[in-house]
Amino acid sequence: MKIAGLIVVLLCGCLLIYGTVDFPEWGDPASPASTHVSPYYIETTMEDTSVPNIVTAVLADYRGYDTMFETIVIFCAGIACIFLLRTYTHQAPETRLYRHIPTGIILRIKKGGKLPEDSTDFERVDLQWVPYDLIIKTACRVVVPFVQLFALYVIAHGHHSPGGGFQGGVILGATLILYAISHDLRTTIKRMSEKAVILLSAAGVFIYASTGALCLLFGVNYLDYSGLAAILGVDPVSARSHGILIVEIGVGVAVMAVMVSLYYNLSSVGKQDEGL
Amino acid sequence: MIQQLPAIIVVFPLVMSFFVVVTGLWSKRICFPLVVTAISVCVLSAGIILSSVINQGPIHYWLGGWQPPWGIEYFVDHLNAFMLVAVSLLSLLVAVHSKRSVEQELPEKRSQFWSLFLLLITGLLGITITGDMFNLFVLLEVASLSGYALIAMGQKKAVFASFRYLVMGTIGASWYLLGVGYLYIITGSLNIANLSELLPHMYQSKTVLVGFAFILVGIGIKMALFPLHAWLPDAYTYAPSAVSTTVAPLMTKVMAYVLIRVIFSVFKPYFSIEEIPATTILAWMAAVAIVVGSIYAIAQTNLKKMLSYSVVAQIGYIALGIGLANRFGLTGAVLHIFNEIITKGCVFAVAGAVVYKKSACNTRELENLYRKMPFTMLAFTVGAFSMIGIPPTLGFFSKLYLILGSIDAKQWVFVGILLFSSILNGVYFFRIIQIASFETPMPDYSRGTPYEKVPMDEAPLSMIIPMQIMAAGILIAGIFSADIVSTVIQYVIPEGF
Amino acid sequence: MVDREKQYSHQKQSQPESNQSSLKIPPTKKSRTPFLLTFFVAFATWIVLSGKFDLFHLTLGIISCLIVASFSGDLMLSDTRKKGLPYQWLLFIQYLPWLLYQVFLANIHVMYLVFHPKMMELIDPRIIRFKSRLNREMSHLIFANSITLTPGTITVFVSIYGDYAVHAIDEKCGQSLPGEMEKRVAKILGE
Amino acid sequence: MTWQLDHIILSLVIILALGAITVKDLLGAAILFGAYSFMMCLLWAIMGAVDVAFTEASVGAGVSTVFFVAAVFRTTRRTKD
Amino acid sequence: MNIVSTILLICGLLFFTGGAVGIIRMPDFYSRLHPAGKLDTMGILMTMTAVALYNLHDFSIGTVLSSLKIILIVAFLFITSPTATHAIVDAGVRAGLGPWTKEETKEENDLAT
Amino acid sequence: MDTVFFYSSIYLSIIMAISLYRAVFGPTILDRLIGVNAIGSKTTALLVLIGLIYHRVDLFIDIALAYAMLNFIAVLAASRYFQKRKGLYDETPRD
Amino acid sequence: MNDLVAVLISKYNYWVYIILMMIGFYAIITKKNLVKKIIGMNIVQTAIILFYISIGAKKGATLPIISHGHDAVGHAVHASDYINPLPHVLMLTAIVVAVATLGVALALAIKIYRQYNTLEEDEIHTRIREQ
Repeated sequence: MKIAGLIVVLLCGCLLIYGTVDFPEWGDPASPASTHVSPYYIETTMEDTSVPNIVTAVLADYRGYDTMFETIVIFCAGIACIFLLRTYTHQAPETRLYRHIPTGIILRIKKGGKLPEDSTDFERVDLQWVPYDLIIKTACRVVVPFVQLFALYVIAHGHHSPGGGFQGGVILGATLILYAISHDLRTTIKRMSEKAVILLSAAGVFIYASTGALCLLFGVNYLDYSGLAAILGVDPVSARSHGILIVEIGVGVAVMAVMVSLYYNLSSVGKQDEGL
Repeated sequence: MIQQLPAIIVVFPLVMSFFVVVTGLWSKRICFPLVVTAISVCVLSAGIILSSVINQGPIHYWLGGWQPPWGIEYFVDHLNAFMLVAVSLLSLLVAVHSKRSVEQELPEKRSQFWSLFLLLITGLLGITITGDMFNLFVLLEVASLSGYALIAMGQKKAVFASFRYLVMGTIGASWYLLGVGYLYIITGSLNIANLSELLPHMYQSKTVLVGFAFILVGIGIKMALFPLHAWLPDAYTYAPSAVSTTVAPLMTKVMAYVLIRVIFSVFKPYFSIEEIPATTILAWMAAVAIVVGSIYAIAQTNLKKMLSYSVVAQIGYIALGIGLANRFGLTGAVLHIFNEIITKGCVFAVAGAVVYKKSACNTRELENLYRKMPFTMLAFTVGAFSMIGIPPTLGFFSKLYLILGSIDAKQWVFVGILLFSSILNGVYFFRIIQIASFETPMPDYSRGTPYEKVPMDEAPLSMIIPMQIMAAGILIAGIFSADIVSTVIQYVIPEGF
Repeated sequence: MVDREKQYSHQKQSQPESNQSSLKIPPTKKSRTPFLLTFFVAFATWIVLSGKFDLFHLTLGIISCLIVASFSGDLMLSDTRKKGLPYQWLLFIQYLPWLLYQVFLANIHVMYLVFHPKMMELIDPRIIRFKSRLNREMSHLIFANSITLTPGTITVFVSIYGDYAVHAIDEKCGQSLPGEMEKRVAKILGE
Repeated sequence: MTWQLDHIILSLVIILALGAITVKDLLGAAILFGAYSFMMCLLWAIMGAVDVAFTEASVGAGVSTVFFVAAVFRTTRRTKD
Repeated sequence: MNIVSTILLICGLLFFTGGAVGIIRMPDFYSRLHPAGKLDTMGILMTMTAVALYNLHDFSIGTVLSSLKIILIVAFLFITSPTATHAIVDAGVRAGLGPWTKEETKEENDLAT
Repeated sequence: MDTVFFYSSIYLSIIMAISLYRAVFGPTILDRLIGVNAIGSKTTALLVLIGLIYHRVDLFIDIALAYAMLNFIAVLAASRYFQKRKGLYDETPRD
Repeated sequence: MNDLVAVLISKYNYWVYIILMMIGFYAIITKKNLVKKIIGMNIVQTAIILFYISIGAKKGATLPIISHGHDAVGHAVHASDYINPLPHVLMLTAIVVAVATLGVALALAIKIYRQYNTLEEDEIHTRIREQ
């Protein structure tokens, strides 16, 4: 098996090397890839969209349709993960650990025992429970707001510096993951419930798709943000720039929600009670 | 508004899929009507697009208002438009058909199911309509990802089958992407129309050759062409019946459509016929696929598994038609794509109905089925006839064109294989029909009354009607196949054939 | 080695007054101070990050800061007492140069160890335990991280009652703990 | 001008890829895969693809490693190859 | 200014070297963390200061802000790096990894001889 | 000055290869984790240096900052595994 | 000989991407462990991304972010000054697709582990046969 695999792989590699022979030189400014389509983007971005970051402009405007489906792919993964893993059937509660908050005593409640579910004196803790780690928790609490602010900054400044909706969304999702890692999954779910996550992921993608659809109402093609000029009250070029920003916000929201939902489901196998 | 239809046909089900998820949080009952509305809009707009293409010629739609080599273009010609109608119509029928079986198999996750279903349809419609190589990749991933998830929720073995599908599918998509990269490095363009203008100057280049090979292999994996079909049978067999009814007719056929696009639109036909013997290799692989698929299908005892192997064989037919690379062959291939979509939809829908009633579809469960579920089996009989190629059905005509094409190409082996495979098809479909028509297979003498009357136990109406429509569609399309060829398919044939 | 049983037993001891600060009970009355403080700190950070002072970007900044403050305003400053906050920051900034100096010393020491050819003979890893009198989360954080940054020591374990276990790379490093650093940290947060 | 740096990082990438698939422990493989994506991020920064580098930094470091660890946590670390 | 930042940069690289060599040379997990956790933080502090100083040579509000951002990275690392080190140590303790001490090696040597 | 930055970044990448030794061959997983952590902190510095080589340091700072933040998360997640599964070599059976 | 070295150096990126592709592909084919397969899959995807980014590289050009920003609409922008942005855009999409695939693949792997209590392919096959 291994040798057969190696042979297949080597054959594939030889084919690839064979194809490499006619490649243009690495970094050649006169190669077809650099001379056919891309000069148009580089030279007209400022006039068309007034966005200095060419990648953002191409991503969200010239090829905005790709990006919409990229967001859909992420959304699809989120839904797929919920579809595959989430368990809704409530089994009889297994063994659970509770901490009595005023005294710090840990109670182990076996199957069938009475659960102090609604009491404020008790706090549920994970079965594979880690004692209160002061340093990590406090450090994460200090760090999380800054990282969130940074993520929002990345989303908002996608026009001028690297970054944009996707990167910011991932970082924003990562802060919630960080919170979940440093505290535990239930605390995070209290802060951001599962319903909210699903709603946000759909809302983010909806912002993108409906921004495009709004353009249809003004008689221009789908995703042609210059049609939004009438609503936004600016000239078509700035309308494109603002359209890109709106779309990036949609991407950010969707990606954040999906990343969080993926983490919720992967780390708890769909039970969403205790995680990593 | 009519100019905007190419965008609406893809975006409307997309937006609906978000609504389905969100409404599913509160009420699962609204999901299904939303789905039907979404797909109905698709059918409607696909119909309008088809008529306008037939009357006014191909449509170019620039997304974002950017001109093609820079922006993304939707390009709708006769082939696309007809594919759009077929895909959306079939998905509407399947959606109605699978309402009950979804309620039975996945009661709690209906909203996610329908959302993923809509995303799958969106992906397939998008693949069909797009005119951009990279956009095709992204849409392909949308369709595939939702497909993986949907397949995995079937029986116990489905998860592992779906995992294998995922791994192979990702390799296929990656190779497609790699091939597109090879074309991009040498031309600098991603638009199909633009590529077909730029490429002819570079047919000698090794890069183009390797890129072409990788695109072919990538699509081959996705469409389960013979040596690369390993993922298909398990995945389609163990999937939930609603999913196999959707994925089996549509997924591989849409990829076959992409294959036609790549070979005849992106590249000029003489490249794949004369510069490299791609079509010849394809034809021979297809011939092997037909024989092997049919033989495997005979050996199966599970109806769905048999049909899955039949998919492998039928993909062989389509690939053979493409590989013959002449007028009749290509006509046969396109006609067979339509035939496959509608017939496989019909046959898998029957399997779904049987699973709904009997919760399995092994050979034992099929006994006495003509008595128990007469309407269902009527549809199955029509579908089986079309698979075998018995005259008034569409399958007969598509095979006829394929045979004519083989004769035209003077490939007598292929003629033999086509005829032989029809016999093989006959063997396995007639075996099912025979089993299903047994009066009482194992007379139960212990009870004293050997010929007990079998009660009728038909599937619900929401399943029967779509199946009957599909069966009728097979016959009608068969009768009017000459019209289909003259209004649609003759424009598909590239120049020089 | 940290004795795991001991950790658990610490949890079980009941010390209500320090529990109030460290074990989170849902706060009964909502104070607006954390929200405002987070907002202003976030806005200052935004200014540094953004570097754009036109109205559009500043509006975006205010919206972002509002989102952050409303979403996680209770995280960063849950433990800070209202009085004398600017003064604390001043003290913290005063603390930094000393810390940097200590960190520098630590690094020179570790560098010396690393590049010494007879390193194996010089180092003598051990775990040191002591009890600190700090009792607030933030001061524990600062103290523990300072320990980790300074001469040859790494905080292995801190309990909420101030029991420290520290891994020291040689004998000399561990001797100075808790020592001066604790006093300075205590001074910052006014303990 | 930066090709030397490019080559060094490329070589490190290959080592890490080999490491990630040969390690006989899934958690180790996940961690090494994280390091692999760090290197990829660096590589793209060197080639001037800032946005891609940013994406890879956020995805590779922040999310995909965590997903791998979560998946390994919920399954097993054992592997035969 | 250039000279100062070059010197700082070289110092930083020296610290990085120390960290890397220390990771290789140290005998056990806990002692490896000393160079990894400390020297790298110091190295980053040095290099970032060098870059921030160098960045200031054409003085404008933009460069000042980007230098401040660089300082922000350092500040951030001063919170996270010790925390990460602590997390790793804690993981080691909970995983049951005993620290290497001199006594053990001595005993082993005694046994060997 | 450019050459200084260029050679220091090359030097840094070579140092990175040394830490890589620990990451690839480390006897235990925690050693690998240390190696990866060390690589991460060097990467942060290297990113800024590359920014200087391109004369666009303001763009690269964002990446470095994001990097510093997210590397922390990855290390925390990996060490969290050991805090919950208390076995370094063999693991306790699932709940 | 010098030519060979020149080719080796000038197309180093392409060689490395081929090697990475082969490594990933090898892992997918021969490794029995599902998570290893997923890692191999990801390596293949990153290899392709490396290939695309190498296409976009341009000697003597700077980052695809126009440096003088808003105040220079009259300022002519020359295409040769900036790196080709299109491959970057495409690859952003490809990275996102890779993450999405990773999420679904890991979910499937977890589900498989729940069912068969193993992640090794051959053991799963024997368990399937036993059922």
